[in-house]
Amino acid sequence: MDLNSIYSQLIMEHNKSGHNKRHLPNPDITEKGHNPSCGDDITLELKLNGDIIENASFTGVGCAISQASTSMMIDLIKGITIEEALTLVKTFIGMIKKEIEDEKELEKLQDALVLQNISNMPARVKCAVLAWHTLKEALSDK
Amino acid sequence: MDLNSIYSQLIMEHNKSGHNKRHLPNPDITEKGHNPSCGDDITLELKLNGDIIENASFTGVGCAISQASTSMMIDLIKGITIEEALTLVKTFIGMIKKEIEDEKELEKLQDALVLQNISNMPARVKCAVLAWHTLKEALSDK
Amino acid sequence: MHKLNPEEIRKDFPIFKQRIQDNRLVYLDNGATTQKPMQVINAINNYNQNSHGNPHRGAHQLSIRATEEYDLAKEKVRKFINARYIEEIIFTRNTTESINLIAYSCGKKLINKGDEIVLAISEHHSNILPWQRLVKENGGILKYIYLNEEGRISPEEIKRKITDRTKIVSIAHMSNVLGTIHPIEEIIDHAHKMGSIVVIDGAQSTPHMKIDIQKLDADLFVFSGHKMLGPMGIGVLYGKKEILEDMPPFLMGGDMIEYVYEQEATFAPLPYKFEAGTQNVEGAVGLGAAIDYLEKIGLDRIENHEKMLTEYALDRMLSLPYVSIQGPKDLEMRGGLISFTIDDIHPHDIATILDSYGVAIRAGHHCAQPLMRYLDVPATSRISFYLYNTKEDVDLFVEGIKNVRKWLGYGS
Amino acid sequence: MHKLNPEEIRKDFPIFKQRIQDNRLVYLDNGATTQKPMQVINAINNYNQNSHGNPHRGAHQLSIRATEEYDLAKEKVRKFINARYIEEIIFTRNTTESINLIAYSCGKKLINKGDEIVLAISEHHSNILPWQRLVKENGGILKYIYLNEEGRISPEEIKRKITDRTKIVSIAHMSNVLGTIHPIEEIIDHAHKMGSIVVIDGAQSTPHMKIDIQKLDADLFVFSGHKMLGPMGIGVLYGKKEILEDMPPFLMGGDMIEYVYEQEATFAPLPYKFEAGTQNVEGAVGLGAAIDYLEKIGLDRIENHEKMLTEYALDRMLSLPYVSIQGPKDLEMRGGLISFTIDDIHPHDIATILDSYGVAIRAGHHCAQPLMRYLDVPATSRISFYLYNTKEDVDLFVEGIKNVRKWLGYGS
Ligand SMILES: Cc1ncc(COP(=O)(O)O)c(C=O)c1O
Ligand SMILES: Cc1ncc(COP(=O)(O)O)c(C=O)c1O
Repeated sequence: MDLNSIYSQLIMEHNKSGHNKRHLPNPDITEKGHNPSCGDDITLELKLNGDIIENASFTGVGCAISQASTSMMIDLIKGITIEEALTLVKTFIGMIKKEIEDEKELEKLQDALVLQNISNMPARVKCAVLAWHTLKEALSDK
Repeated sequence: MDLNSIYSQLIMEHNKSGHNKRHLPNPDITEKGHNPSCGDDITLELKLNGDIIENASFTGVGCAISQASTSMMIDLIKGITIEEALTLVKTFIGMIKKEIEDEKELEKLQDALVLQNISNMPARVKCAVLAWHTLKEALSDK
Repeated sequence: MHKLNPEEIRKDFPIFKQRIQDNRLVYLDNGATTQKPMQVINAINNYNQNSHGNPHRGAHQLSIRATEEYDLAKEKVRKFINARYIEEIIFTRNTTESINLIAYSCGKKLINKGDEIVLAISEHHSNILPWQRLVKENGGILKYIYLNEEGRISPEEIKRKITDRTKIVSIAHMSNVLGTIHPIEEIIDHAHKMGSIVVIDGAQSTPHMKIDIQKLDADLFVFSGHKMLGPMGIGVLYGKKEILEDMPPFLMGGDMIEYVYEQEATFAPLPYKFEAGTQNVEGAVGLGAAIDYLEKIGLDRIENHEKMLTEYALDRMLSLPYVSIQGPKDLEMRGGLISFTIDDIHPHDIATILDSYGVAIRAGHHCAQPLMRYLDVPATSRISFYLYNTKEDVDLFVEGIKNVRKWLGYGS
Repeated sequence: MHKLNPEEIRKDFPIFKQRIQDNRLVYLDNGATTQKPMQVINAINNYNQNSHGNPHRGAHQLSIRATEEYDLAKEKVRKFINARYIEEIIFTRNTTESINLIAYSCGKKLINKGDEIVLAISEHHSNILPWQRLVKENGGILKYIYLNEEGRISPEEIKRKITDRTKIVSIAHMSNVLGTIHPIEEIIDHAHKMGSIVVIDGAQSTPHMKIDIQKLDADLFVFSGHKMLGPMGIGVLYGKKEILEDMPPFLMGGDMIEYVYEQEATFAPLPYKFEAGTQNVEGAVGLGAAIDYLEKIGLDRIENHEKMLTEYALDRMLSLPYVSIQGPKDLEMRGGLISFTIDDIHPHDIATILDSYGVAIRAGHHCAQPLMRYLDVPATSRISFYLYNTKEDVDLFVEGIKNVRKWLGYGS
């Protein structure tokens, strides 16, 4: 495995910057996600406006991959509809499972595209998908 | 393993003759012995006169080795004292366990000496010693 | 379908290189355990030499490889019995542990006072004792399906014993004493109509015939690796997903948990819930290689080969006036395993004397004392075939029987 | 006592022939599972190729040889831990199963409403969950011995927690997270005075130091083969004869019985009572060979070697300002296993990055969530040594840590 393809500049930036790591005032949705085998533990907060995700943030602990993946996801979903967000979740998980390989479709994932190679590291897949599963859970009854 | 040393003429004779295989009238002691893993199942009957074993017999089912060993033992113990019988039990079991190798001592076992080689057949040791353990049990509280 | 060539197959099995007191090794104790081809031995070696780590626990190469090997073996088992989902395959230590797990876990949920559990009288002790304990603890009732004179289960007996009071039916697919293949499709069908779940002990069938678990529709199905060319220490529990999900865990410990607090814990999803502690990865790898080997030869060809040997052996044995066969004498619904007795001669003497001719058979109660009592025999001798046995093996066995008679002073 | 030569020893272990992305394999995950020398691999092969049969069941050569090999392996285990009788050694599948057996069987007899069971907060999940279930079912109370700031158990805490209400104390000899060697002699002594029996989880200690079970006077003692150069799928339960004799069986089935009737059964004597179904003979043989290997090298030399490596590693690690050690920082009463954290970096990232340099370590909760919560860390990284590790391994590991920092954008 090529470390460069995983621990890329982008991941490092997201991991360290923490620009999405904070509490929202009066979030509409708060959803916890955890990964018992790793100890990764995040909480997503979402502010909705109709079916638009107006704002989003997260708190919690985890490895660089789960933290960066969460932060990247939040960058992506701010300002889009719930439906669009759920489609992104599908695309991301499809990418990790190697079920979606269409580059055009994957491009929509923007920064998160760098996590594509995580599928070669089975022990770390769970870290990458945690935030996305949590988001799906959060939006599932909306 | 040399079959001749186990399935000897003597064993065959004892196995087939059945001269000790019958019920005694009014036995003083009746003791069951069984070998769950083989299904061997014998009942010893003893007639005592003071501390002399006046008569003995057995009934039950089992392989040629257990049947012959039982019959040989009965030939040996008829007419001797309980103490002498218990000494023979020790000698026999000592022989099978290869703990007693003194020929003079072993000779006391007469016919039963042919069972010496059974110690090379671990799966059949239990067959050979069944009657002797049962006798010990029968006499233990006398 | 062309026949398999057992002499070619034997070359894969190093055990047959040896001679037993200058005799060919005639191994007819396959019902107890089977031998391993080089392909299985090499797979275990390869794992040990190149890929060993603790699976599911580490983020390093060896741990990842061990996890992959373990999961691959599971996928092979899934395909082998055509289970729907990989989570339906639990690795255990052997058939015995699989049934203990079921009796503990499923029994705990399903059996209350007065509920009935139905077994056949021909069950192996491993499919009797766990249920005896369960009914003793939970107040259930243990009932037995009896066999007819041919060693078969009749449709009437099925209906008589499996009723709407029945909660669990647990029955061997093939008897390890009589060789009878029980009518499990009918039993499963009737039991399901009565609202009972069905456990099938596939220890003797799985190695010798194609199992399609979805077609059979058994709720739970168990077998052992060591009876199908695989290693000891690895067994399988298959269960329908919805049934396994409902069952509480059996062994508790590492790797089967989600969260553990001082006073309580939550459990991991299937299949991990049932796999506590470090699993036997090399056992799983060996079993996977055994499945590859069996599938390369073809289960249907193996079954046919054993049928041919059984027919030949029954024929030769029945021609000896002092031999009696226990169980079905015809080939219909029976596997390649024959129990027999010889007039005036105890099974243990038969086994010992045959052994001196290099012929390995089994003698005793075959872990089925209730059946022996039902048949009213203290013990039987048993031969059981596998893909590496030949007609020559049968001939040497029959020669051996004649010698047994001579040794014990009877004419042949 | 002359030192052992790990570079010579490594030649016996085929796994070290490989390179991980062109790096030397630095295997520091011995607490999870250990690698096998050729001597163990060959012993398993020999058994499989020459002596495989179902033990205790047949009267033929292969069955007899398998029985002999199995019994010989048991005798090796008996001598290895200096147990008094061979019947005191029960083969299980692993430590986890051994503890489940004890909790089920011994617990059933000993624990009634209000009775206390005492564990340490540092226990492995396998030594927690079986007891949680037991107290839930039998109404007992589960208490924990806490550790002081150095990760040690104080004499006061022993007296506080183990009282005359205590019926069972179950505790690891050596912590698999902190490396602490617990004062089990004192614990056993005090517990016996209070009338409690003591179970020792020797999974982490037995591979690395000489165990004299009679001197220790533990009532029950358990460990796994795969952590001491042996195969997976084989574990040991030692118990004092009089205690084992009193315990009801756990797994039920073939070979552990005396008489079986339709509705009840009687059980075989020790050790068979606890060994249901076909046992893992090849696993036992492999464990026997592992013991031979360890004894040839000498447990005292292995312990010394690991002490040296631990001292060297602690020294180098403590010199890095961003590294924190969990557990004892001095060498007193600790084994060759070190848990640590690195400022700002999650253990999983450490493990993944080290792996790319060929350094295999473990990261996570180490199956000890209650301890992690007690220490208030979500996870740690862990290195653990064995006889084949070298100072070079430690150097490569420390180099690796520096690289981890660099990769994640921190100065070193
Ligand atoms: C202290 C301790 N106890 C128990 C276990 C469980 O051992 P196993 O997984 O072999 O059952 C381990 C290892 O994982 C351990 O380190
Ligand atoms: C029908 C049947 N069930 C169960 C078993 C027990 O299998 P194991 O000893 O592998 O647990 C056997 C074999 O011994 C068997 O033949």
